[in-house]
Amino acid sequence: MGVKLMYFAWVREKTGIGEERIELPEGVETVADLMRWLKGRGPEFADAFHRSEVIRAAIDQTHVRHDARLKGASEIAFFPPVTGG
Amino acid sequence: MGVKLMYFAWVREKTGIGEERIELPEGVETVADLMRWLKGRGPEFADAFHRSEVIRAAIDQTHVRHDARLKGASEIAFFPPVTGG
Amino acid sequence: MPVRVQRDDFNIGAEVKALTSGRTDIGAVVTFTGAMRSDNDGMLVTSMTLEHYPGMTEKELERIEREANERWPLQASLIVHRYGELKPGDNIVLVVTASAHRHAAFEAADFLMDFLKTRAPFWKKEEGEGGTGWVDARESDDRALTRWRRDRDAAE
Amino acid sequence: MPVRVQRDDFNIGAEVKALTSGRTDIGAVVTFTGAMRSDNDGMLVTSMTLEHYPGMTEKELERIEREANERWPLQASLIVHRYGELKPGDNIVLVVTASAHRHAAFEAADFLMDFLKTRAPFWKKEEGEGGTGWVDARESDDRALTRWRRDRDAAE
Repeated sequence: MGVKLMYFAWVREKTGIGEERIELPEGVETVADLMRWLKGRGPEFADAFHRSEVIRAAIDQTHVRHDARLKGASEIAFFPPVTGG
Repeated sequence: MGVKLMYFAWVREKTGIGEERIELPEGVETVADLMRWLKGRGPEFADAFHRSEVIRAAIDQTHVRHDARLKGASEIAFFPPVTGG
Repeated sequence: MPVRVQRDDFNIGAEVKALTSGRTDIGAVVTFTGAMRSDNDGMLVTSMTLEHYPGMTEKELERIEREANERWPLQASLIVHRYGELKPGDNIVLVVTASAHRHAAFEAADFLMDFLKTRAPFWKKEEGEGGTGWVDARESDDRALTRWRRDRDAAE
Repeated sequence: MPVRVQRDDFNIGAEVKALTSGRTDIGAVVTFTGAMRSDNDGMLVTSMTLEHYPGMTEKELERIEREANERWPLQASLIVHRYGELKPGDNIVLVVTASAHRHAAFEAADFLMDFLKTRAPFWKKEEGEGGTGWVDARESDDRALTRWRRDRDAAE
């Protein structure tokens, strides 16, 4: 069944997609692992995740750090620092 | 022409009057002097100014301390600590 | 930067609209509304009469508002205070501050309320379970003022 | 303690009325309204689009509101945040806090805004003189959070 990935704001614009469903590849255990893997998927993803240190992540709609483990996740989101309010 | 004296809240209720016009007696130079003099005007005023240390004063609609001088005043007001808002 | 002292109620939405309508330089609006509670230290209060010192009240509110405008870059501000007889749930006071940024608006509104509470010549008389009597000033209101001392600001 | 995420504008007066109407236990109501300014660091902004993360936005706002209610004795609170296209002068966000006393209402509203700014998943894209682009997060918003650290509260 895999996981749902979501992209927002300029991460979405650069990847060119808002959401997709993937199977987590072998060895991808943390948010940082996943961003490294996404970077290798083509020029759009390479550009989107180029400065991956500024990108924020959420697992199942809760903010997490880059060292958070993906096990059990059903929805993983990537986005820039928030600017609401 | 003298000065206008005004009383508010429980000071007004105790003196029994809201405002009056008087001539400042000889030797009454500060707010504290005036309160001492008012105390001697009868039982109502003695009661109103009994705890004169808690009473606040204003000269010409500006808060003043008890050692403020009355010279040039045209309106002197006495009232309890304020409780608005 | 108006102040108003009135018997009638006020409408928060209408007041904010009047201050901000058509303006695109305001990023933050803070309102404070003080209302009458039916409870005073566990005693039921059924009505309240607010007395004030006409003339001085307006002057003092204007002074406080001027001071807030000197301390913070406000695009607009407003103080409305009621007097006369009030019932539990009734509005008592409205303070509105508008600024480009939120911290100025928050701090200025907080400041206006602290100073209004200790300087504007209003007195509350309550009627209820505990009888009828003038409300005592709160020491905590005097203490709140020390938060705004200039020397403290400078030290921070 | 509701939160709402909506395209439509809100009415401050109506929201406050809905929260406080018929209640006599509320002594203080603070509202914060954030609005769109036409100026961003000296550049004219003509429109803005607010994107958000449906689902997570509501969850995050509820978490922030729950935390405010744990820290301060609030009688009521509300967060309304808009998304979609906005023009200068348009409302963006409304926060309302109601308490028996004023300091709780002020602090809780200030807290809600600080946390909302750094945690609620909204992103602003501006269009104007400077072209079209995503608004950068402000470091000052992150710094503002340190005001609410629990250990600091304990030390005071």
